[in-house]
Amino acid sequence: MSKELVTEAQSEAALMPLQGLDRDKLYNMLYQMILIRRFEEKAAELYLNERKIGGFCHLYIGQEAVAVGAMASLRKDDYVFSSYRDHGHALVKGMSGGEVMAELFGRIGGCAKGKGGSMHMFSREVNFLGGHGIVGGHIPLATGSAFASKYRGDDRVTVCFFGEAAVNIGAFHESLNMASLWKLPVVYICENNRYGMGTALERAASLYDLSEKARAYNMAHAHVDGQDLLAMYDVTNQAIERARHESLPTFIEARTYRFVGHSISDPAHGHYRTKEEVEEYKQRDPIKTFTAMLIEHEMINENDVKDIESRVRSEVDEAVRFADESPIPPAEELYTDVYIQPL
Amino acid sequence: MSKELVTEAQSEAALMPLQGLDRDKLYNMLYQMILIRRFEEKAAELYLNERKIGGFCHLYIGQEAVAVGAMASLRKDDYVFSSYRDHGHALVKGMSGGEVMAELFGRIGGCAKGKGGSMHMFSREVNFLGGHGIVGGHIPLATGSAFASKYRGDDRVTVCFFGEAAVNIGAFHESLNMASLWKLPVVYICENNRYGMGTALERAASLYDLSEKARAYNMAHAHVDGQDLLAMYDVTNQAIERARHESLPTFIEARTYRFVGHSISDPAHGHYRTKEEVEEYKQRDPIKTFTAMLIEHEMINENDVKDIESRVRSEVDEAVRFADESPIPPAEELYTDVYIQPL
Amino acid sequence: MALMQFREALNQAMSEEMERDPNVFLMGEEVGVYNGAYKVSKGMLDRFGPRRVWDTPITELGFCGLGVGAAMVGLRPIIEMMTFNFSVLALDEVLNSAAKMLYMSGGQYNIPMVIRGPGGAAHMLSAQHSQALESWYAHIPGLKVVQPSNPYDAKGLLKTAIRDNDPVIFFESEVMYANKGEVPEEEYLIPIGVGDIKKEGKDITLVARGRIVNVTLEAAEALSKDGIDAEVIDLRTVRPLDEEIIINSVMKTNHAVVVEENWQYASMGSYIVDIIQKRAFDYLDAPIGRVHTEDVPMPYAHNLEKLALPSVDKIVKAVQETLA
Amino acid sequence: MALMQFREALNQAMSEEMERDPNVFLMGEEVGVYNGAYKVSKGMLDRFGPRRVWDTPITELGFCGLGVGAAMVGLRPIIEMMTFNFSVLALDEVLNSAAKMLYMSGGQYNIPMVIRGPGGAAHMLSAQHSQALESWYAHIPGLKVVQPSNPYDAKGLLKTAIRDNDPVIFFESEVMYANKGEVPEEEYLIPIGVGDIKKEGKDITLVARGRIVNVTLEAAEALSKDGIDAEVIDLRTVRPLDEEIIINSVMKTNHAVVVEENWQYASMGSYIVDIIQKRAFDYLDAPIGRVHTEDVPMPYAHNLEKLALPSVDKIVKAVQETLA
Ligand SMILES: Cc1ncc(C[n+]2csc(CCOP(=O)(O)OP(=O)(O)O)c2C)c(N)n1
Ligand SMILES: Cc1ncc(C[n+]2csc(CCOP(=O)(O)OP(=O)(O)O)c2C)c(N)n1
Ligand SMILES: [Mg+2]
Ligand SMILES: [Mg+2]
Repeated sequence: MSKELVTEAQSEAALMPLQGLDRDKLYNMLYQMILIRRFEEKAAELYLNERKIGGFCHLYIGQEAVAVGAMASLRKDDYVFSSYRDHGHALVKGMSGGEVMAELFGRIGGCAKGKGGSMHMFSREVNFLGGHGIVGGHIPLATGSAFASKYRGDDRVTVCFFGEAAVNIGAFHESLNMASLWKLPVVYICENNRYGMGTALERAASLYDLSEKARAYNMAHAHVDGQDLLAMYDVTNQAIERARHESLPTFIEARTYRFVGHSISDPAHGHYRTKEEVEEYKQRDPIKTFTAMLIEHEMINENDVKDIESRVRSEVDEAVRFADESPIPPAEELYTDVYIQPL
Repeated sequence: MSKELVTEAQSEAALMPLQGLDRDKLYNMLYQMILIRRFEEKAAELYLNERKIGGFCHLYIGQEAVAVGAMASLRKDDYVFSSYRDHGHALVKGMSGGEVMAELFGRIGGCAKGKGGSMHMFSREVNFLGGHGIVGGHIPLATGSAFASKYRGDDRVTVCFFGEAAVNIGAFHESLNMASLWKLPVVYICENNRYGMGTALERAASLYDLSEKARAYNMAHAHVDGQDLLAMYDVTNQAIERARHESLPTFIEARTYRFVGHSISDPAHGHYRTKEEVEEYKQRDPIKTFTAMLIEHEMINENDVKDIESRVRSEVDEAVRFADESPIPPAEELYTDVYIQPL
Repeated sequence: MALMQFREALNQAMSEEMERDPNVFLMGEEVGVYNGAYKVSKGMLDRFGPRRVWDTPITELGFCGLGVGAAMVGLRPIIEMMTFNFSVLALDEVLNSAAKMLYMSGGQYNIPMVIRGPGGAAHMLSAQHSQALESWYAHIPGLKVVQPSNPYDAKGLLKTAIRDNDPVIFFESEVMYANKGEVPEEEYLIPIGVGDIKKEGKDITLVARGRIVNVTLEAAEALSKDGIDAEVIDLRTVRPLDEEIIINSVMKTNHAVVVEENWQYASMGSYIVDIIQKRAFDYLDAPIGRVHTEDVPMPYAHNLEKLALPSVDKIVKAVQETLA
Repeated sequence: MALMQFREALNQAMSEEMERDPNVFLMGEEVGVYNGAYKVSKGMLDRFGPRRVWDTPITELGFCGLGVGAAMVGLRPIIEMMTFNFSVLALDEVLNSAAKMLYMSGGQYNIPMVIRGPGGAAHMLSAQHSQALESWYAHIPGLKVVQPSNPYDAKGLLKTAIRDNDPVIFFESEVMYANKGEVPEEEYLIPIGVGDIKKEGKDITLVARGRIVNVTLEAAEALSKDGIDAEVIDLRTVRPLDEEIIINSVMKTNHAVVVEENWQYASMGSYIVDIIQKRAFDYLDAPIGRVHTEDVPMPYAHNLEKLALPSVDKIVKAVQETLA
């Protein structure tokens, strides 16, 4: 009936150290994780201290390995969808820090000309299809781009990220049924960070092993340690291959944790989770773990890490500079982009 | 993890002939099935030939054993919800043929004063909570009455009937999760008659053993031959007990078949199913099978059957007479019942 | 010219556009094997095959959202709602995805998609199956909303809608599907956003759309017997509203009645009244009249249903009051 | 009198009614452990326990429908929508179950239920999180729709809504939750369906509701410096509309501007215009003006967002045009 996805332990690649990935790839993955971390830290600072960013702003701190691992074998022409917690996915898909930061600032140089904001990053250039604010609302959309790939007979894959709380909503259910029924090339990645705002998974879902949900749709599935970059890479890579070559969907539950509050304005801990719990999870910081592993395998050394940090720092600084220099949208922009063929 | 409901083969009652039910009960069950059958046949006749009934009218012919078996151990104060295919459930829950027929006629003597029609039978008197026309729309409602029982600490049970096509819709998913999470005393009965209009189950659902869907919510479940009245009774009875005494939900897939078209105006067979298939299923007519079984066990004889038929005939005639004599709703009724506290 | 049913005109429009553009496909409940709940897509599965004509599970939110996603990457879905009553389940994807995608993405992702199906009452379908919901859709910037009244308009408008690069909501009517009308053999398109005067007149302007145009034309006929010469405007498009055609007419007739099968509060009809009083205030000799569905859920009983809906009598009465 | 925040007034209203009637309970996302996304229900879980205060999964359709079902059998749910943007997912249960149940059942099952939460824009929340959807709800017969503008009104109206035996949709506003106002110690109720004159005036009638009342009062203040004496009507209730209070005022002032944070097409504001022109046609000296949100999805950028929303400037300008 329902097929378990081959898991990392059994896969050939897994038997090789570091999934058989070369140094450049590994180095780049670390770079991407650190880029996300520092970008988000900067966003928080600019939001809280300088009020250059407004609205709801949901950070990806703590979950970096999920996006980086999942997208490592994606092509530029593959499609990616995310929720409102989308900065990390946008950067990894290939969007520049500048266009993302300028969007946060609400500037014309932002990827959406300042009209979308934190929750709605988009780039047609690199096929990042957003940035969506209604919980679960983008899951049917991702099913749709996968449908288009099947319809056209191209071999593009769609990857769709969402939180564990989205699993309870109708759109998830309806989408997974269609994807399995029609064999669509899509990888659903549920980022189970254990909480939807202040609600713990077990207070909202009647089943905790979320990957098991896929059985109800006869869909391949796996759960994976989302703090382990290479495991994340491996499992997703298999799912992507399955989608690309067999046109079959997969549901992956990535177990992760957000180190910060739900949005920038929310506290990191409170009634719903303790400070101790957060601290404990921080021990398994995906960046620290991966850095240590690469050093241990002598792929990089301390200097490389410093290098990365300084390259990241200039990239983030450059993003901020670009955003700062970008003008606010002119008033006419209010009325453009409502229709592509103006009325 | 997910618990299989004790099935009929293992239950003690099942080891007894006829589930240990006494003659009165069995006789009455047969009576109810025949009542539904004749009532529906009459409705079809009045719709097609006399045009006394209008709108969409969905008959329950072929599925009688599901409603009769499922409700046999329900109490009057238990709650029942149905879809638009609701005449049978309404009658079995205790509504009179007259008030149902008058409703079909759009008369003031109808259960809803002629305002609801075929798809919207209601009776506060016997706790029949409708008759709902949006596929899946009543599943959250039933979850709500079960919630109320839990909230109040009474021991009422809610039974909710819906078609197999409703299993794919979001409302189903969201409801089952809440019912399991909050341990609500509700029995969901999916009447799998293999088609939603002209769409076969396997063309709409990625999993065919629908009872397995319940695993995704960690809910007790069973599938049962819905053409076998006593099996239906047994499985549902266990679920009802579980709900009443342990405040736990159950999902039951009842495999059944409609002998007629989706609604009165639709053909019984066509592109989507063959005449032969329909004829084959008619061989396992639940009324014929159950009659034969009761005769074989010497619970009734041919004369009893004739008796039932003639009692049913007069009950149906009486219903038609009542409906015929009931006036159309006065024009003022247009504006009543919009608000209970008129504006 | 061929005489054909409304449903055939729609079928032709879809089929021609599917021949023309391989990115166009049809998806909805029962559109394929069953040939459509109302036979609008009859024969299309046979003609175009299962790659172009998709039967769906009953998951309006899901398949409507799927359509939006497919449109983001360049397909041109025609999503059939078996009836618009069920479209409410999908409204989030229309409001929050289809209508906003272009704006939220700063102009990057447009949604070339049509959502079509019947709206409004048929015969005794009762409260949940008789709703005319154009006003809700018309409320939303980013959408276009079209509502034809006859086979000719239906075909020309649907073809335009399918070629439109923005999301279009297309309202048909169960009770019009069998209506017949002349449709030319040669290809034609009717622009979105442009109304049509279905009957010229000088005494009063009647504004209507969809099925109600035909009721209004009947009323105009009845009024002409009393010597009242009504002009009947068929809006054809609900959003964007063709204000000019209305205002020009009212400047001539100095009177108006707006007719629609919607509830009265916050409806499209009330918006049309607003536009008229704003732009033609000095031309109005009397308050603008309205005829609409009564402010109640639709009752089942035939006599009550008739009372609930706009009718020739109600229109005639409203006109008489306006002209009194 | 105590000075308290809008959110505290709501909290008091709910708490008092929950003390009074054991059938009242609160359900929604984050209303319990998290104390409410906007802290409206702060302390209520502690006070009433988990039997009366329910945190839900993110399943708006499901828990809203659950509320309707519970109401059918006599409970009195207060369903919190974290924001009304998400209520669109639950609209089917509101439109097709809550609003129609009494009618479809021929008067047997009423739905004593309140659905409440914030609507409208806050600060830079962008297109999907800034929607003012009262017009959609107001369209539906069978619902009552309430929208208070200050803590005093909010408490009195919410208590009435909870005791009402029909479904009530109750619109709050994120940006008003911290607003402070006087609230009496003793119990009071404010009737649904009755508007309130927030400022008397003789030159023009300004009709508003909810947060926009405060913007309108500011505008009236500004206008008074130019010697224009505006009357400001706070509708308090959107449906049923208090027509009398509007008409009486317009008969006095002969001018009106309707202000709302809704898109212009098919909105409640257009309906109010319709009612005024219908009932006070001969009293009007000029077309009725409207101020509304621009016909665009809400942009994120602060400067654009400000341009999209009704503002003091826009109201002043509309008044000046109307009086010109
Ligand atoms: C339909 C809907 N309901 C409620 C919200 C408000 N909301 C935003 S994020 C969120 C929690 C989502 O949690 P999860 O899916 O686990 O994602 P995470 O934030 O943990 O990444 C909620 C309730 C929303 N955006 N959409
Ligand atoms: C949300 C929704 N979509 C579509 C319809 C139209 N419709 C009515 S019944 C039906 C088929 C339902 O099939 P199933 O659930 O299997 O029940 P059955 O009719 O077989 O008893 C459809 C598509 C509807 N009523 N509601
Ligand atoms: Mg989460
Ligand atoms: Mg079925």
